[in-house]
Amino acid sequence: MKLAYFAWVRERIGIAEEEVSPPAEVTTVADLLLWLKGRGETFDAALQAPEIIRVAIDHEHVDHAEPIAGAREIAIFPPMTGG
Amino acid sequence: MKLAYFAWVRERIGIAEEEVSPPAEVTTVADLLLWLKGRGETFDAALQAPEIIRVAIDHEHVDHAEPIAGAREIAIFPPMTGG
Amino acid sequence: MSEPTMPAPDAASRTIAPIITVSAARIDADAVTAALSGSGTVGALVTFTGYCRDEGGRLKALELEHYPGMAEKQIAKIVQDAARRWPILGAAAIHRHGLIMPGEEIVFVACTSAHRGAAFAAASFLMDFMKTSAPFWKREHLVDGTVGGWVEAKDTDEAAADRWHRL
Amino acid sequence: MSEPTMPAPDAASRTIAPIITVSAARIDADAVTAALSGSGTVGALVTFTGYCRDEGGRLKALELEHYPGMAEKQIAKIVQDAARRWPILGAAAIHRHGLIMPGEEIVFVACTSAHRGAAFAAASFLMDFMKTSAPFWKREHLVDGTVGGWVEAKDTDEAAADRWHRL
Repeated sequence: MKLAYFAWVRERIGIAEEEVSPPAEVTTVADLLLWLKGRGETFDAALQAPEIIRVAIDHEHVDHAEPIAGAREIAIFPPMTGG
Repeated sequence: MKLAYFAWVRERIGIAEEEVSPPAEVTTVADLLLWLKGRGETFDAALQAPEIIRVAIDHEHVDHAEPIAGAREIAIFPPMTGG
Repeated sequence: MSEPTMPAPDAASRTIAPIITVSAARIDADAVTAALSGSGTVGALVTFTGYCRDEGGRLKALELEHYPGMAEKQIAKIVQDAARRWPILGAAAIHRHGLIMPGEEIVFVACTSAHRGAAFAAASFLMDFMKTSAPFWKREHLVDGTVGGWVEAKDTDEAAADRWHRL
Repeated sequence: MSEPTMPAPDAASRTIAPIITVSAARIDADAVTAALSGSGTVGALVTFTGYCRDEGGRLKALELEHYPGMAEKQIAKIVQDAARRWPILGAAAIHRHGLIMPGEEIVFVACTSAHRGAAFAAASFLMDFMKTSAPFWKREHLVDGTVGGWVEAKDTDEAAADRWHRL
């Protein structure tokens, strides 16, 4: 699946998007964030407070309990500040 | 003092403004409306429900208990429907 | 609205120079909003435009009667009331009189503020009192050529204005 | 606002064709409002414009990052939510991205309705959700040449959006 990062999440991770294949036990958004956080310093810095991180699957906001099976694109970003 | 009439009050009375000198016992707006109502058919038709009539003294909204002493211009009109 | 609706602490010392116009001319909303914005302190602009509806094709025009002299003064008073209640940076209130065709604007109000809550609340407040305390009266001219009746004041408009007394 | 804020009875059957744009270009509010009004059924137009403030001279520009593709879809969703709640006749929601200078507009929303209550409520609703659920992020560029931090989400914006769940 494709992951896309925005704003300070993108900045801290250092890349805007990537293709990943998480292990089978990563089934929800919460699992995914925890798995990503363990991938190295930059990911740890970006995701140190996972509870404030917002996630969209295929352009729809989801909460952290959402299953990720079948997702084409998962976007990970801070609270929005538009308007 | 000058009286000015607007909208259907003006239409029913048939004039837009006039100079009047009410008798000394006419001291409040309520007194004035009652006195005007007794001045003939057109006034009676315009002021048959004095409680809904709005009044301004010298361009300021006033309630019916307001004294009229010193007024230069008293305007008498229906509830407003602008906007 | 989203920001608190309490009077601003510096309300007594704050004055704004509102744009107030009563005229038969068409309203140039774009020119008014350009005059109110672009300063670097304005973060929010809320505008309201009230249009003449055709009432399902029944209406040829609305005739707006007004009380010259008092109309401008009363609108100025409403705007100053709004400026005392919310930290608005600028305001405009423009009301037309005379014959107004369906689709044309009757009234325009605009408020600017640093944040949106005050601008929304103040614009809504201005309109509620433009409807109920500015000396204007509407009469219908019908498509069949007759002059219809005077528009009756709406209880819902009175209620809308009254709710501000409870804040 | 002044009219009841309950869902309109015919909400399920009503659809509007909103104007939704996400672009770096300046916003022509006048063209948008002209497209939304003048029909004979529209009695009320409420617009909101959000501007870039200079933050006391500290700010050179705001940089707006967005999520292309999702931004348009999420704005469309917010507009359809508003159309389900209030009897709006038309709506526009336009958000810029890229570098925006102080005094320039960032966002513009507009709602039309027969009466003012629905237009005020719907425009205010749109803005609350444009702030909290449309995927845009602001970063400050400072006058001293440095790139400042990302603007933090405000609790007051979350609270403003949350109040609509209680209606």
